[in-house]
Amino acid sequence: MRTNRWLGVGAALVAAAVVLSGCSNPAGAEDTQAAAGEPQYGGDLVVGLYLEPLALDPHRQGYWETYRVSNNIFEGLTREDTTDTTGPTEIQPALATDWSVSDDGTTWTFDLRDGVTFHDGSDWNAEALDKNVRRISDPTYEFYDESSAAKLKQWFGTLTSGTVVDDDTYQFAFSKPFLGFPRILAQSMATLTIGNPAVWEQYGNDGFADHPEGTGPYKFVSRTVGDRIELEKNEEYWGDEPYVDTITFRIIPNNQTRLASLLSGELDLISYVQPEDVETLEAQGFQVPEGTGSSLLYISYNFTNPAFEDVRVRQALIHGLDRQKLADELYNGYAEPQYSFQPPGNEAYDPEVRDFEYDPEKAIALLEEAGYGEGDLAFTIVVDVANQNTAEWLQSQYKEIGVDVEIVSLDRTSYIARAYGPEENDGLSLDEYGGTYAEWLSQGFAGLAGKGLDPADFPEITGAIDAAASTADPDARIDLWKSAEETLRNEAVVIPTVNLTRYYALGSNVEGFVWPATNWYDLSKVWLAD
Amino acid sequence: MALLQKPSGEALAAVRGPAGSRAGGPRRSGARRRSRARVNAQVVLALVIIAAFLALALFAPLIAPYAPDAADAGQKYLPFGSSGHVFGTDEQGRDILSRLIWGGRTSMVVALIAVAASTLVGATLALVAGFSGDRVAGLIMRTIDVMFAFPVIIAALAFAIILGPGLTVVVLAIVFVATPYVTRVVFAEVKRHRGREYVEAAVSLGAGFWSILFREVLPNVAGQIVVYATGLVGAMIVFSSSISALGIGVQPPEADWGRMISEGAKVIISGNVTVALLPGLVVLVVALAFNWLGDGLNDVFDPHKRRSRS
Amino acid sequence: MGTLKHIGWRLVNILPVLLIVSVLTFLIGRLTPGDPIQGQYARTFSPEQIEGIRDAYGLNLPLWQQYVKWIGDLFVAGGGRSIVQEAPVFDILWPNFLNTLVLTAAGVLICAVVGIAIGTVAGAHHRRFADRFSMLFVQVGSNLSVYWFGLILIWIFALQLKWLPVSGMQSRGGGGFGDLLAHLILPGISAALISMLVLARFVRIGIVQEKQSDYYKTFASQGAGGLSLLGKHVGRNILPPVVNIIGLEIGTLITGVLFVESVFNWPGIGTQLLNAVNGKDYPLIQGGVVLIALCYLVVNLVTDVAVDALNPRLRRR
Amino acid sequence: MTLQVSDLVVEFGTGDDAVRVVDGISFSVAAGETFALVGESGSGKSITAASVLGLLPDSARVASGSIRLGGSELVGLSARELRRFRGSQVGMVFQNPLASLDPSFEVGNQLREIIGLHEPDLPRVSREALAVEWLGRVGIKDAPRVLGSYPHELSGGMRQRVMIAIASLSQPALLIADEPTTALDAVIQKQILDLLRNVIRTTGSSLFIITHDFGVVSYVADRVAVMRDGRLVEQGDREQVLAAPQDAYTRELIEAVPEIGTRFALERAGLPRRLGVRAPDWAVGSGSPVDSADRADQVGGAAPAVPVAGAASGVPRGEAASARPGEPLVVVERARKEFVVGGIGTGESRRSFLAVDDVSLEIRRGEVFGLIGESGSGKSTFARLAGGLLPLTSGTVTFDGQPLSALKGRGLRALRPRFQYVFQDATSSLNPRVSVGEQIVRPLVRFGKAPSVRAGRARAAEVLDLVQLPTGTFDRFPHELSGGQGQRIGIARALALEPDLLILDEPTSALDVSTQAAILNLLLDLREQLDLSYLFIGHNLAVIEFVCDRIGVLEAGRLVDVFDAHELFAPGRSPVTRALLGAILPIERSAVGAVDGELEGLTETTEPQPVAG
Repeated sequence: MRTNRWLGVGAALVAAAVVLSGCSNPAGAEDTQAAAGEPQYGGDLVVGLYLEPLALDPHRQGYWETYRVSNNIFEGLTREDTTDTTGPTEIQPALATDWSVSDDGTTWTFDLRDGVTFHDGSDWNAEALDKNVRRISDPTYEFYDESSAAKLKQWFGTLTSGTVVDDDTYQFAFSKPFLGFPRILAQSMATLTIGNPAVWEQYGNDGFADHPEGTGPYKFVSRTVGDRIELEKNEEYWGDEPYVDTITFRIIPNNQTRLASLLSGELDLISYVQPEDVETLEAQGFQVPEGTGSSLLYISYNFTNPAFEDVRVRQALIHGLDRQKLADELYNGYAEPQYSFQPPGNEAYDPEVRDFEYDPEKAIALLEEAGYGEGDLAFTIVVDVANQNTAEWLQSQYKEIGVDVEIVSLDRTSYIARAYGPEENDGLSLDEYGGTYAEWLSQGFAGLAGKGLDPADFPEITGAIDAAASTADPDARIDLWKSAEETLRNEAVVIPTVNLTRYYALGSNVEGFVWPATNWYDLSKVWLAD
Repeated sequence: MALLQKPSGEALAAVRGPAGSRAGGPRRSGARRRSRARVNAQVVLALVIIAAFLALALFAPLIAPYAPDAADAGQKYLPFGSSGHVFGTDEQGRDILSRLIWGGRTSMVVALIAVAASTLVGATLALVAGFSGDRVAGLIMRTIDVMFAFPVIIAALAFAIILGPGLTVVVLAIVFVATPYVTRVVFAEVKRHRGREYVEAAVSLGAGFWSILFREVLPNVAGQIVVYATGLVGAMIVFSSSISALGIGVQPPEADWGRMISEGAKVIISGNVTVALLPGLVVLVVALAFNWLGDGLNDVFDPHKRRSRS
Repeated sequence: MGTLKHIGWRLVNILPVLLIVSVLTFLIGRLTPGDPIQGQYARTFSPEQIEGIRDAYGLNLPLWQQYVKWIGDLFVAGGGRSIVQEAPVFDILWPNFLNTLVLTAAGVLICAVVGIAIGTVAGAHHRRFADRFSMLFVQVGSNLSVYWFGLILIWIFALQLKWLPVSGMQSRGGGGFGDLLAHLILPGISAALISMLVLARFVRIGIVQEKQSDYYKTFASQGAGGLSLLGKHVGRNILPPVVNIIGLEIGTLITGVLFVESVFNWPGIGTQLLNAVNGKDYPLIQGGVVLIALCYLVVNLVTDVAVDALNPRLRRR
Repeated sequence: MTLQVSDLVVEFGTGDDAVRVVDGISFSVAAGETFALVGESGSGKSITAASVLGLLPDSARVASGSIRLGGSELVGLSARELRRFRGSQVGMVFQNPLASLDPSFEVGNQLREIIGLHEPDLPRVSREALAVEWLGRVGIKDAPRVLGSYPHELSGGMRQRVMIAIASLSQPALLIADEPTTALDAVIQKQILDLLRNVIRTTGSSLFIITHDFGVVSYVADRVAVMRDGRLVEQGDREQVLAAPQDAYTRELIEAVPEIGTRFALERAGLPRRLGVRAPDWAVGSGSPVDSADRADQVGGAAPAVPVAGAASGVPRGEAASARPGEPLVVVERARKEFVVGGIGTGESRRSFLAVDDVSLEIRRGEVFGLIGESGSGKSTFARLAGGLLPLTSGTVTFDGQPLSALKGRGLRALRPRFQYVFQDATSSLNPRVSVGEQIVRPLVRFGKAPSVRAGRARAAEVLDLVQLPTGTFDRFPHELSGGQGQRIGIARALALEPDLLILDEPTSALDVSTQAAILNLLLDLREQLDLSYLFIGHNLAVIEFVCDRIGVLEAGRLVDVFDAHELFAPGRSPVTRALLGAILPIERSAVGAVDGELEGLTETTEPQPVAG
């Protein structure tokens, strides 16, 4: 057994936080005149989301917008360091203070944090954790939740047992080595975030989302689907005291309306700023922090279309794409080109790698080689209506290498249905996704399989991914993932495009907001200046 | 969609103006002659506008300074009055003027076909319902109820999903939206004719059901139908902009006024107002022209105004 | 008595329409590609895993079983459970539905007040400048995209003049009735736009016609003034058709309020329905459509009853 | 002078486009007198009346001339200034009592409002009392019920009484009545005229009455003016104008009126039974030197004088006697028709009523069967039942041996050419959007009576000729035709199919008298030429008696009397028949006031008889 190597860092941070909170004066914060830069307590933070969050159930939840809400309510055993804006986020202790893995990489033991209570005051302990684990894995449990289990199967499918060692210690045993586990536990979706078992014992599994309770810095107050979710400060929070008293999440899917609401001061923070609006906002004194989430826009092929069986065709389409120009023109420079399937912020991301650089001559030559003269290769690009502009840009870009592209832009569900059940002449489709965990590569690859890629056709890739996923050697793990990514990259099975460098916008009085290199943020550190 | 105006059955009477005939009013008063001249001027103006836009659409390749899909994203959102792009450029740096010229091809044709189809279907249903027994009329009107009660976007999305996006979907969606309105308006009008003596006379003269509907009643409601249908043209182009915002409809980069409005609306708050304003104005002008044309055509269907023998 | 029987009969008549709407909605949902599970998980999960989740939600049962279950759920289980939101459908829809009613009410009010005002001005000045100007205004208005018009309103009144809020139903930290009203003005106008113009045309024609009627001459011949005549007699006589038009427009508003809700982020049933459609949340779509359809049909029925009640020929019997 | 109109010119439109509808007329109405303005439709008489109070349509205006009321000049006053005169000094009664009250308010409400207009300070209770008083004065006995009623709950006659009360209650110096009885049944018409006479007698008002009916003139007027095409052709005292019209047009109008007994007088004189044809000594003191040329050829030799009511006992000879008995062409047995109307959404409550109640009769081949009754008596419904336009609720209709009531669809349609309709209102029975030629040709082609459209056109030309219309009419649209021309088209369209029976549903009641005369003459001609049978529906007994061989009287859907035309005055007539007879306003060409008693006495002394038929 080895002590988690991040433990030291985490402990240091906790200590720093304690010092910081000691310096501030929570009780008198509202009365004393706070100097600029000095955190203030109180106020209502209003956040504009661009999507309706899904159920506030830790085991059923999906989408980042959901997690941007729910991570204020729920916590996992671990969490990502959301103060880190540059590299891959570090994994910090959350409801577990310490963890270790057996040498064969299959058994994880967690020391649970003491003195933590759920929002209803009941205790957080190994027993509570066990109920969470059983809810998603043990069909004999009274509150076994089939739908949660199905969703969490991705990471917990190899879980063989969960054991209460003592009140503060819990052990997970997997049938295969699973070194990525602590980082997976800090993710948003298909993972084991901790909910209060007392709630499902009282309201049933379906009722949990109406009474979401966890251990997080904010407590659930109310939700009106389609309108807002209101949270209030958890006075009993075990960690640093959050600054704002209440957080209101408003759901404003219309980009223009969300922008206008921020401009008019109805909102303090919005997700998903259109590149077009950055200048408008900055000109009016709004903050549009630079940063990068752990995601990327990528184009994938319809592998059921015979044209893409030829690797030269796939390469040609990458050579034919000027990603720098895409970022500059379409995204007004508020994006950076991507050349790797692992997104920035991923622990296995290597910013130096390059796939097939922009070279239209080469693209034309490759197509020629594959038997496609100018105008011979024609297909449709299928996009979600939100990405229509990118598709249009691609269309004119590919025209330059003699490829005729037709656009089919669809509403979200129809898009998914079409992209993952493509028609014969479909060629490309466009998605955005990513994560900080190296294992994301396997997810991304699984997604490609949904688009008709037969993993059996790419044994090197599947082999490399398997090797990386099941290694028991922590030192080799990241390198294995990197090499898996390289294998995948060389096969040209996907076209990474860009990553947005502006995503959130804030009012001028919003302080303490950090855009970490992951897909959500920590609002407990945000405070409102006068 | 509340996009539809409903000229009442009585609209016609109002257009005709106060008939002083019983009190000995002259057949053709000066006032009417003058308003007739105004109507004519309006119709001519309408025809000129429509013809101009049709000509622009027809000769788009010759007239438009650029190809409608000639994109240069480096030149995007150029403002109105930019050199080389008088009307500015859009999100992809395409010339708005050229796209407006080309856009007429799809927008006007689609709207006309769709409105014609819904008018045909709606008017037929209304005529049949108006002259059928309770059961048939009830069946037709319940069907109309179903269409009315069914949220438009669901229907439009369903068409889009079933058929795949494209022009056909726009046409079908418009037909789905407009048909119940046409039916209701024409039905109300037809009902006014149901008890008329000329219908009874036709029965006594041996006219059959269809003959009464299409040879006797239809000419009497045709003017009304035309007024209503032409009023729909503009509204339906606007409606097509609403559904293209949902990803239904003409696929990019094809130019289409409705799509241009919806794309423009994506950046109104961002400050690129002309991108939305120009197609909006074009649709407005064309719609007004069709409105005026409809009023004029109504006169054509009305022998009171068509002939002026005395 | 006869009237009551008729109302009953009409209520019964609503059922087949609803049934057809429900079957259509159900079939459209199920027979078109895409489903809520795929929508959420296709990017990350393998097809087998997705199939497993579908099983968990009962989406692999035979269609008729799903339909029958849903119809049952409508009556006993709050319309079934939203697959995406994980909550009973009517629990989700009801608050939104009420919000939509609030917006519709505001729209109807604005529609009635402004529409009648424009129509009256035009009708009273038949064929004069005020009439022509109002009617041009009406024609222009009825050819505007509501979506586009709404954004322009926001730009002018909320961002430039800062008179009114942009979106939603309440200001920061909530607000009273006045706050709600402030939030209602712009969406109300947008929602009412087309309907108010329809109404204006109607009122105009009504006034023109009533002014030619014999009773108008009777009162005029007795020295009654234009205004009292217009207000009392003409007003009362065009009331039934006006109520009828307003009723029809309420129906149209309810089924078509989606675009307004989207622009002003009004948390209504249209927004919800669009969400549901985007996520292909079957139970939510079905519940929403049935609710909207029911509402539309009931409004139609109420309108007919109201119009009858306004008819003196029926008052006595 | 109460009203002094001089050189009045009314124009529609302005400038070069202006059309004069009243062209420099002058007349005056003295205090207490009844002045009648007579003219046919389009003559400008109603416009003249409307111009007094400035109630002209928007597009019309007084171009020149003067209208003085009492001492005040009304021309040139603004609407606001005119309002002072409206009601208080001039009351107005309009033609259509069904529409001249606001349908949405109770009668009491409207009366109180109008009283308030004249006496704003009067408290509500007094207004109510005044309203009750005036309803009493116009002969309404149950005033409270009427005050609490909506207009639609009152009969046409009652409504016209209320209108008269409204017009008179401020006791204006002048009461203008614009065709006050045209829309009413004969019986009611007489009551209303009596009432008007009565009212002006008590209020001392002058009465300015607009009418097209010389019977009305004869009954109420002191002085008469005859208007044609915007000009006055003649004016003078009633006796003088009626008895010795100076103008040919006036005479034409008077002679065109069918009167009871005319027919038999003509028959006895051996003259053709046509209107406008008269025995030379008919009009006492007639100074007319020459008949109009087109009529001269019809007028035969001398004819004996015929007393008005004298025919009652006499058995006529001639035509009536020569009427072939004929076998039954149409046999109606126990016909019943129940209508269900209304229901939610229709604006009316759902109810059913019996329009035709157990009627049996037969129409014989070659005869003219007249069916008369007041409005609402079910006569039009009966016509539609008899001609297969409406299904029977029970009973049977047999046409020439074929059970019409049992036939449907194709079978019925095949039989249709044999019985044809002529409707009351030519304008509404002709399709306004189809040229009249087309309307004649379509059925011909449909029934194979014309093998081609070309042949159809030829046949159409024939029938147009038959109804004395130029072939050029073919391409016209109905609105381009006058009422009489329209009715000729209606007849031509029916005749083109060579029917055995024409069902004439009040074919002349919407027409001016001269046109009516022409149409009636045409119908009589056609019957002789084409060997037709007629079912002739009407409400004017004089017309019916003039045209028909046998007469049936309907009341409330029941057939109460059936008799030969010459038996009109026989003792067995039902009270309904007698009431109809009593309501006739003959044109009194000689002494004044003789009219009142004569016929009335007849109706009141005769005993009720059991229902005939």
